[in-house]
Amino acid sequence: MLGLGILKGFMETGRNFCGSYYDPERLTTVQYPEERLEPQANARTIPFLIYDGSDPIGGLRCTACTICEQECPAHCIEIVKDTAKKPDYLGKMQLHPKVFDIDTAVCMECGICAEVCPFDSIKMDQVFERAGSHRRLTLHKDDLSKSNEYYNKIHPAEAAAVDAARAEEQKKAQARKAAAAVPATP
Amino acid sequence: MNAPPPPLAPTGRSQTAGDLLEVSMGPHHPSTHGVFRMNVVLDGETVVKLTPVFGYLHRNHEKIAEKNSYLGSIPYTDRLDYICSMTNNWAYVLSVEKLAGIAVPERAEYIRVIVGEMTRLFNHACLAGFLLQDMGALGTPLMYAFREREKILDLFEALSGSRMMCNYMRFGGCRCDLPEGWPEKAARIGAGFESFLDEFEALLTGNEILRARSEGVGVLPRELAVNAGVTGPGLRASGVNYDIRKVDKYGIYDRFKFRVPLGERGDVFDRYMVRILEMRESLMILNQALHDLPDGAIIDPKVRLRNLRPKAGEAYGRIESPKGELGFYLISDGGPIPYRYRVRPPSLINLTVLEDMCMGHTIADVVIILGSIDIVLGEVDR
Amino acid sequence: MQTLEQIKDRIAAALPGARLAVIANASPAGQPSLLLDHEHALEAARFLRDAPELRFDYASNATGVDWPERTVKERVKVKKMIDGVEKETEELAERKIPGCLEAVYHLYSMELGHGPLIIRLRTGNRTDRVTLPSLTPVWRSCEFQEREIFDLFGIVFEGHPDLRRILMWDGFEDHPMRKDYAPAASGEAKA
Amino acid sequence: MKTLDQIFVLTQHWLTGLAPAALQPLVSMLLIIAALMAVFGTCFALTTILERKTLGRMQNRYGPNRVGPFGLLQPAADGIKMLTKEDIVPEAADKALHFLAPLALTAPVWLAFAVLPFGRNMSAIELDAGILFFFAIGSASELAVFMAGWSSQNKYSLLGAMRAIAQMISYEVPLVLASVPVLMAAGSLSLPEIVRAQSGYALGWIPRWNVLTPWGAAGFGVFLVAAAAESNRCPFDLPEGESELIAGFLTEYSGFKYALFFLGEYLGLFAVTGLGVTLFLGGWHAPASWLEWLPSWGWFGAKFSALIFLFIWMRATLPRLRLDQLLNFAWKFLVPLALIDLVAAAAWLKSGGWQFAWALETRWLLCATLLAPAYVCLGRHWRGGTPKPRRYHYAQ
Repeated sequence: MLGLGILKGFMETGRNFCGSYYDPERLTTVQYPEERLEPQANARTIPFLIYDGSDPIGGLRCTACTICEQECPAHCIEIVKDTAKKPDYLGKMQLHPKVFDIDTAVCMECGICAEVCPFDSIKMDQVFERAGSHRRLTLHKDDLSKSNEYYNKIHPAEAAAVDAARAEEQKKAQARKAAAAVPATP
Repeated sequence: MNAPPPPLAPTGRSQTAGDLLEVSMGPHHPSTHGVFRMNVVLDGETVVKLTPVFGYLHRNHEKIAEKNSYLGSIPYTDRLDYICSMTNNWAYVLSVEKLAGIAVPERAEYIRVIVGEMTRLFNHACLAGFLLQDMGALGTPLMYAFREREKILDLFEALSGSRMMCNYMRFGGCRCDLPEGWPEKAARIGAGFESFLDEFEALLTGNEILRARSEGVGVLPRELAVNAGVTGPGLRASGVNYDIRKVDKYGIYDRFKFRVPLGERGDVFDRYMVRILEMRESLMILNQALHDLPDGAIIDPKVRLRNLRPKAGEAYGRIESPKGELGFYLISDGGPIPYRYRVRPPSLINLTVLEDMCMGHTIADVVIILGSIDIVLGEVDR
Repeated sequence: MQTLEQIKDRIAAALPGARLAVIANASPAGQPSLLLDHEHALEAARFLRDAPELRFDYASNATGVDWPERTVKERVKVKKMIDGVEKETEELAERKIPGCLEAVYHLYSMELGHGPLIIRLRTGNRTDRVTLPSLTPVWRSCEFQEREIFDLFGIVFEGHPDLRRILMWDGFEDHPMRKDYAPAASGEAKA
Repeated sequence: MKTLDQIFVLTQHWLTGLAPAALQPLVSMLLIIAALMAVFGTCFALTTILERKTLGRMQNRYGPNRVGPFGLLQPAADGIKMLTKEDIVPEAADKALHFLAPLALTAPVWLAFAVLPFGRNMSAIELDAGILFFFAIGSASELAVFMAGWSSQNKYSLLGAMRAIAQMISYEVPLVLASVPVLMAAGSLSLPEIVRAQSGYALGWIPRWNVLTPWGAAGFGVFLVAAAAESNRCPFDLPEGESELIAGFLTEYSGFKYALFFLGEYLGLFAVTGLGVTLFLGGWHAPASWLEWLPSWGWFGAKFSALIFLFIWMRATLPRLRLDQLLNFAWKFLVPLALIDLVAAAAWLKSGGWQFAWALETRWLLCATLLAPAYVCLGRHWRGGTPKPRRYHYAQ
């Protein structure tokens, strides 16, 4: 009870005070708008939809299968299927979403939609500065649609794996088609 | 709809009965660690009665989970004890694994231990920081604890994509493998944590004011602690040797060498000290786990994450979360959503003894006793 | 730790007249439970806590389960006299299971380090016979948890020192964790 | 150098000389008041920002650095914010008292600066019993704090006020007792006289500051602790008790009234720090003869800033005591220690005439044998015995 412990404490805070002038370990603030942390490859915020090619709506990979809608723990996805079918990258006829809404006020950015999507269509974005002058929190199809290049930019490793797998499948599908086409033209 | 508001309760002196003063601490009080309220009856500054009031953060987590698939509940468990999402995930997936009989690959078990112990590290460090914050030290130690916590949270972000709401574990393993260089970084941060702990203790443990404030305050007798179901460091500070990592040996905890620190008196200082010592043991486990980390699959490929339909039956799984025994009780009726989903919240049950611990102490002690119990309102109110 | 059957026999020996039943659990977890009757529940709990080889001194988890009335179709083995010979045949029978509320307690022993022992108590029905004996006098840890069961499921615990709502507010009327709870019809609009 | 040292005094004389002769005493006084208010008002603004920055640095962060260069305009921003905030008065409050409390705190605090010597020939009035005046004025803040707590009709405010009264009354005793040896040594109650008594150098190089004598060091320690308690600084900020009592007696104050309390507390701190510098640190005297070319008010400012820094450092490091411990600490540790210090000072002064070879060392030893065992004994026992060291065992 003689104040030695208190003195030790003073030494400790004093060390941190002095250290803050030369040791970056002791001054850890990142002054946000000017300084930024490197984004982590895995970081996730709200989901987005991937399109291939140049048409943000027509090129959407989404086939409106509604798996993400069912699995979303917060039930923030709403999908209305289009009636018309379009061929996908494998040439199969697939449905497309007429409406694809995500209520970002409800979305908790858990990433389960991206995890369960069998078409690699919905992925997690990395934008976090979403403040704006409007009150619109429900994002529609055209807000959500982003290119595959963008996906490659934010999640390089993951996107490369996805692209490779898709190319592989496409090759297989073409081979199948070719194989199917051969007996058809005797 | 527009009923007239109830007449204003008389405030201040007029409400005192005799010599007693009834004070409502919370829900908007700086040191109730969230929206928690205590109705305290004071004689001078001495507590003669204390009634905790819960439910300000109640969202019926259990009902939500009973309407969601087994997979869909994992992100919700993150939000129970929002400081330690990894251990919440773990307790839940452990219960589902028990319920459905799912095996976990070895590598995933090791990763679970690593992230679980890291969670314990920063939880205890932050708690010790909060303890001094509650004593009025302007949060200096808290800032140091947060500094170290940030480093671990960065690791968690690199691993799972999110700092606090990790949503990382899955029944049958973990969601994704460790990124390149992660174990090395983790080892480095573990080593740094060791020296941080030394500094932290230099600032706190010997401090005469801290000792004067915490010794003999909020004593929790051993028998009461057991009977009231107190778990975690609070229980061990009272001298009861009960650590679920040792008792249940869940996961692969039987492979690690670590000790369970026990207190003698069960006062606030013991609860603080047991946590500090536990952090050192956690570092030992962390080093062993990082050293032995095997290669292999991260998740059982056979497991169905979507549409899991366990056989009808029930299971109770529990782990030693940083707060105490975190358990999940699941009943399946064979369908894709749990029939009954129950969280055994250590924070809530540890609060059972709050009144007993606070009796006869002053209002200033109530704050640090509450702090030393370590509650997170996301878990208390669910 | 002794098996559940052994524990059951010991309780039966200590408390003559207690009606006990082992409820099997088909899940791989293999945690069967023991159903106690109302009259002997408190005594049995005390016995479980104090018996030297059992010493279940720690009630970890206490929770409620709602079982609404339901009908199940199951194959029942029926003994029938067919042509004068007793034969066992299987028949598809529809059985009505009356609804009840259930309180489930998970017990462990801190002293001996074993567990869990799961005990259950069932109410008569879901409407008017919803009283169960409180186990809080035996294990303090049940205090808040039984309050929570009362709040969310509507089981009234007799002998509980302070049975009030805990998570919902005092003017609230329904019990939200029941399976037939409908939010619109609850007291939420009124309060 | 002389001019620089006396620049404020000369300016004041010159300005006074411009006024008609009949008004000169009044103008002279007004000038001093204006100067004091300007200097310590600025000092208040600067301290708030520097305190926050220092605390930030001690906690591994920057502190405010957005408004103006290095965040130095932060106090202006804070002031504007405070002024434009809604002034909330609780319905149940005693409105008149609630309004008067911040004034009753701030007004008398300014008076305390009247007697402090900030430099050579630089004290507003040279009262013969200056230190008595200072303590009399200083105790007025209790009244204001209690007015605030009582009139707010809030339980937290009331508890805060109760704490404030108990604490401030208790700590005034060691504060005064710790100053008594200085008065004995100087033989005067006048503050400029006390400073003059600390001039010169022992052995040619050790300044004759009171803090550099055994009784002075002990007295300074007691004085610092009591001063922190008097000005409600951490670790004695129980009346506010942020983590316990929300904001104590300030709970129901907002806007400019809150700012006034803030100002009053800081001014109280400045005043008592200035007194500490005057009594123990040699006032405006330089620490060495070859540093005497620096102006005297500069030295006062430097010592003053160092003490303020110490208070900030304390705030970053120490948790606060509980009320009963706080009072025990005052009555069972500080007061006895201050009394023993009185004896030590008496012995020191009485033995001042010793002429033999090891006289100085013997005097030191004499005082140390009085003070050190007392410190150890009191330190061990003010809580009713030392707690046993704790052992933690491990289960495998």
